[in-house]
Amino acid sequence: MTLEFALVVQAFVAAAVDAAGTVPVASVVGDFVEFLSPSNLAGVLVDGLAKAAVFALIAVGLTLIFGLMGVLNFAHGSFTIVGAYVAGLAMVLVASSGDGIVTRIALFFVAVVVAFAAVAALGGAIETKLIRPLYDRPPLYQILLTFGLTLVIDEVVRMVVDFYGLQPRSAWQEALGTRPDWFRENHEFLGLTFEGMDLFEIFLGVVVIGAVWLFLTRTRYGLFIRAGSEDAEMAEALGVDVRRVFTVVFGIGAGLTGVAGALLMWDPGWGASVTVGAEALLPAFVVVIVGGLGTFKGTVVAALVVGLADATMTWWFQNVLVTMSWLPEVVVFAILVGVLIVKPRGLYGVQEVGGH
Amino acid sequence: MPDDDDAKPTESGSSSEAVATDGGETPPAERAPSTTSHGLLGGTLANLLGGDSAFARYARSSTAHAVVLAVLAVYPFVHAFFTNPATFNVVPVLSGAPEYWAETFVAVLPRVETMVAIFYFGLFAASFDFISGYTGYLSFGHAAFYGVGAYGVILVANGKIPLLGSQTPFMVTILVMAIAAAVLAVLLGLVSFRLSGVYFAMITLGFSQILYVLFASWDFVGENPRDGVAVLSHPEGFEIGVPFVDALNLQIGQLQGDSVLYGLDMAKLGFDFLGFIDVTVDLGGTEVSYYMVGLVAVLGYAAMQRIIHSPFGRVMIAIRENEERARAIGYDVYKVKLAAFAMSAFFGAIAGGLFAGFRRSVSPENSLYFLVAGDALLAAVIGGFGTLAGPIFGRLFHISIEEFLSKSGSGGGLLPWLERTLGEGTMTTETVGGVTVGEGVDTFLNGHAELYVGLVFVLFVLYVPNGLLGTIRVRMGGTVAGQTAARIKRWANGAAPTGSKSTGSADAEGDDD
Amino acid sequence: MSADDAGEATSGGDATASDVAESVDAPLLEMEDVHAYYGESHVLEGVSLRVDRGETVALIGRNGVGKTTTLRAALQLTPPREGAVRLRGEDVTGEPTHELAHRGVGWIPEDRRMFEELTVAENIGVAVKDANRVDEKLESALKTFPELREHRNRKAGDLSGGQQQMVAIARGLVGENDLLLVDEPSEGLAPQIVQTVADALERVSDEASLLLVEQNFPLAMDLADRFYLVDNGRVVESGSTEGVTADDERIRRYLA
Amino acid sequence: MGEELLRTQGLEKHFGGVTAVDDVDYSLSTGETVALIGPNGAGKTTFFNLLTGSLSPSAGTVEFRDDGEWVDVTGFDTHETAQAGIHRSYQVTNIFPTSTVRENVRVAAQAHGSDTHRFWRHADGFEEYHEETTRILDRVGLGDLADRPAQALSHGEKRHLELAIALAGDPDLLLLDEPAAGVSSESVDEVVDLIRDVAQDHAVLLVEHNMDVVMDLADRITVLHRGALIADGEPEAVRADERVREAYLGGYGSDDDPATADSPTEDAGDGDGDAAATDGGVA
Repeated sequence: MTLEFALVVQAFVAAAVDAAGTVPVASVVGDFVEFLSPSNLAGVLVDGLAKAAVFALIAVGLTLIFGLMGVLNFAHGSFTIVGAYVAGLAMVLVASSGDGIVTRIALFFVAVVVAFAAVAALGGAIETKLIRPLYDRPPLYQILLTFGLTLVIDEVVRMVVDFYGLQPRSAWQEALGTRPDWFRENHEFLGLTFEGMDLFEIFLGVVVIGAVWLFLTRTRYGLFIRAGSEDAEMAEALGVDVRRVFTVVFGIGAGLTGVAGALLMWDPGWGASVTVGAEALLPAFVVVIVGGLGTFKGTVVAALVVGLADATMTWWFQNVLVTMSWLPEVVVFAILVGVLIVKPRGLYGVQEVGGH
Repeated sequence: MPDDDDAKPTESGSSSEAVATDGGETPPAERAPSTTSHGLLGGTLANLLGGDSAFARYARSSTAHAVVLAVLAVYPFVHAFFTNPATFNVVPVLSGAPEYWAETFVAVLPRVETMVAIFYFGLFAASFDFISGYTGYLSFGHAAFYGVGAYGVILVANGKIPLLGSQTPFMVTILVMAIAAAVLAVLLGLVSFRLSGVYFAMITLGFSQILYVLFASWDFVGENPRDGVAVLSHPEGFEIGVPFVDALNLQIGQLQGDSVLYGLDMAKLGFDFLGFIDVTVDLGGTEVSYYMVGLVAVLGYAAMQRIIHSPFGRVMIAIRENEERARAIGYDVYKVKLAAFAMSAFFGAIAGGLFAGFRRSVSPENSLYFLVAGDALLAAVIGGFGTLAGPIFGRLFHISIEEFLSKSGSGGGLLPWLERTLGEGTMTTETVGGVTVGEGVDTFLNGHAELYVGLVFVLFVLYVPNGLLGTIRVRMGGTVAGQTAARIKRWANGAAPTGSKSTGSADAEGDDD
Repeated sequence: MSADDAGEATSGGDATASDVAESVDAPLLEMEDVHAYYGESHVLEGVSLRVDRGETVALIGRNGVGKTTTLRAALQLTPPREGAVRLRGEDVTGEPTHELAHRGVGWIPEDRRMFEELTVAENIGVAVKDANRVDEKLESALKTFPELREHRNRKAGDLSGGQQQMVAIARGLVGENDLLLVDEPSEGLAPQIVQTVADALERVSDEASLLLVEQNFPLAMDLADRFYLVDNGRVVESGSTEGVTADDERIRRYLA
Repeated sequence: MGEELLRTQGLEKHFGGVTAVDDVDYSLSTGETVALIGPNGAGKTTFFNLLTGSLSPSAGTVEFRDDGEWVDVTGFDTHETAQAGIHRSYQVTNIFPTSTVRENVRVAAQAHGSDTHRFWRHADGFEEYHEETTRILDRVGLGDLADRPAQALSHGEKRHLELAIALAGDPDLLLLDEPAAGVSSESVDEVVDLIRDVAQDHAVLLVEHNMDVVMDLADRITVLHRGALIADGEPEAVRADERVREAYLGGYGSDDDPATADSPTEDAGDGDGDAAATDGGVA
């Protein structure tokens, strides 16, 4: 845990140094005091946790898949948008304007289940039909294949969306419109103000990541997955049908990002749109690599690091260093580069990863 | 052996051939070329190509390249010829309306302007293959170098770079930017080459995305950096050729390229009686760009090809094949990788410079974004990873599919062709669910070329893992140029088609395609 | 030995007394003229052997002669290119490995192959085939190896080599296996620990047949009823371990 | 027997708590063919890796006589020890698979010239490497297969190529790690003949399990057991050594083994020095 702290501190120092060049020192101190005020810190914290929740939801599937079968799934971003559209479609079809917040949230969870199931089925089919023949080849081919699938899936989604005229604007407003009003409003707790959507994202992130963690640690199938990730051959020799576990994990991993997609559909910062695929994929890659490919714990920690750093930088560059408001976008990749320089295998990475 | 191999830049090694010949497997017939079976012209050619002189070897090994270059040299004329209805008025062989045939060729043949894009991006894809395909280190952030070249050209033209005024000759700018990219590659490589595999790919991706965000947001670049930046203070086209020598410089550009009217008037030269060979060549801006951009791309390719075959290039291949052993036999692989990365970045930046010089604008999305490197990867895999020329053909293939399947501007493609060919009646016919044929066609073809490119790509990964050129190589048993050379030699010498294995392979050692 | 296992494992000693319906006379494991390769490297050049019910059979020979590969070939982890592997008379060549595991073949591999991030209990749990009996099986394993009890919730990677070997054997035991393929159980262990492992194997051999690869010659002779001496991918000697010592000329030639 | 070529002093290597190589003083002279033997996990491959620099020792030094001068090569990287004249072959065939057999050896020969940085002239234009390659390929009997891709060779032929690559650049010392590994019983004699031939003009240190091969080739046998050097001398004498027999046949039931008595529990890490060495090779 010390290292990521060091990194965050490093980022702060860098920011401070940058700031010193452009703004008078006294004002920086003032800004820093402002930043440290409880309301600000809490706001940044919640913002960061919400971002972390989204990153973690997308990245966890990626890391599960890599941990078990050593496949870096480039199509993960495309799975996310399939989830976003499927959930959006479900919401648009079922929700009516009169529904209250409770009904809407309940319906949303139905949509989450639908998105999970649909994307998991897609993932499972892709694993058995397309990726399985490639396990004997160098890992590059699996990367290439999933990269190609991204083009195909994105374009199919575009065709469907075009054909049904779903998307007049860049983000699908109708789907976004099924979001309860409470989510777009600010709410006060204990004298601090939070946006509803942030809280919901944190809630869903905790629930889903917690559920995955319980599945992995408390169920028999989860045990097989963890055993297979460490030594697939040994697990096979103990009677675990590792090939089937591969399919299941690919399905679950894809399904989880489908859930993330459902959440993104309601987040105006993302929205249901084809371009979200690449936008979601990149931070997810960063999170997975920073955490150490294939480690669940590393991924969750890295999501927190990246999410919080992103939120912190966003605050600084939006409130103080307005001339460099673009810098937060760099932070994500700067963390990637920084961690890889210090720890070439990521925060929790081990020497050898991959199941076979 | 009698020849010395320094006399000519021989592509097929004389010594390897010497070894094979000394190996005693060469049939005696090879020494005495027989002309009987080839006729007079064939006999002369056979004598020229069949021998063991440095020239003959060079000619043999360069045949494949020469053929490709020849096709490229005449392509604008071929394109003009086949897409002109007048052509089919005078060719009675084809039935049907001349317009129909011309339109069909418009739909099928890539436009000349498209070919320009294939040249510069093909060079970029080749530079990506140079590092990724030959050392095995996937440079997923290669777009950074393309972007440095592209942004460099535009920024210099806009007078944003100190010491390089907006009137700096294009050739100088592009060279400076290539060197800058090479330096950048060394800096990034110092860190990145401590990693391997996925981690290397990701850290280079990280670096390039940082550049992407920087250039997409930095207002130094231009007024609206996210949308990109265009040439503002350099109204004339960029010139390719010899700097400061007007006569040897030609402007390139989509709209403002030089046009060349070249008339060969024999009478003026005092050869009245040769009037029948008077020709007039009229090249528009696009055609001039085609030749000039093509020239730089071909030179860049040739240079990389040369490096691949040098002792240095062989070490790159050794690293790809088995880095541990390469180190164990005494190579400082870290340095070799750094140098190779720098060279690759150098050519990548030249490609980016050509791109910006031709388009006269650049945006973060089309130069620095990671999917630009993804496109290079696509081209490399389709064309053949680790074949250098393959990625160029891969890009041609990719863009041809894309053009054929999308309704773009003045060009052809399947959609307009179908619309014209099927006619209004068919297009408005309703099919299942009240959807007309036209709507159906539109849904599947209009602007969805990426789908088909993706499908083709997936099929390549699954079933043609060596790519186009790689597969041909496997079929031929060696590099295309090398095998072509071997076949010519066998033909010239009238040897049996099966030939002597050792000779063929020795020739094959020489060359990539 | 835990009572509940007795019914499923071929109960001790005498194989011919078995009441199992399937091919009574067929040996438990039979390998016939098995050829196996790693890539192009021809490692097994026609290995034939059999293990009967209740037996402990040792494979001995120098490093690199193909003993481990013989076990891997039996498990189909390195599928034979030629020859046949039969389990209770039934040809299982080319079957997936997990299928063999479900037919009662266990593997206690070289280097122990712990799931290092998993706890001892989880390591053992993976090997239990009946999901409803995980706790019960774990309990019986801990009874057999009491020294593991206090470590049951520790990560297996943090255990000592000897303890890991116990876990590996326990994994073989809880799988209700009739046959255990045991690879170099004493390797890398101090002599006192070797004795403990030997005792454990002795206990296990009451419940299952063992095919044992062991470099420690006296240990191998001690545990096994019969032996096969392997050299260059072939069986060169075989027989009862009765009265065989390291001074035996045929043994000396291949071992020392 | 020539002059001293390589010496180690107090060489040690620990992996976690496991001592893979334990205080080894060792010396080897030109003209010698020495076999390094020992049971599994004795630390043989680790010892090799320390000599070539793929591992750096926890303690001790390795010195090598290069052109008559003693050079301390401790901590050298593998490419530096290779340049100094220590070449090795690998237990698991470790070649350049899709390159031709000729190129496999040629690129190794090129490593010992000064032309690697030349990126403009064609690699085949450097006559000296070709001549050396041809000489070596003829010597190992691969001359006729020179233009095949290396991966198309049979396993036995690959073992020959493995040696050919190590021979390129004319090393002073050849370290051969199980040169007969995986070679079918019929072809072992060929490998033995080849090594005997090579040993005429190179100092050779080989790890080998096949005792027929060892007895056939070695002038001297060194025995490692649990990382320590327990015997070193004439083959017959070593073979008769009681400690060696003990090491090979196992100390089961006897607690008098001095090398092990003081290590009551093995560490969780890995008792197998060879395996650990492979893992650590990346570092």
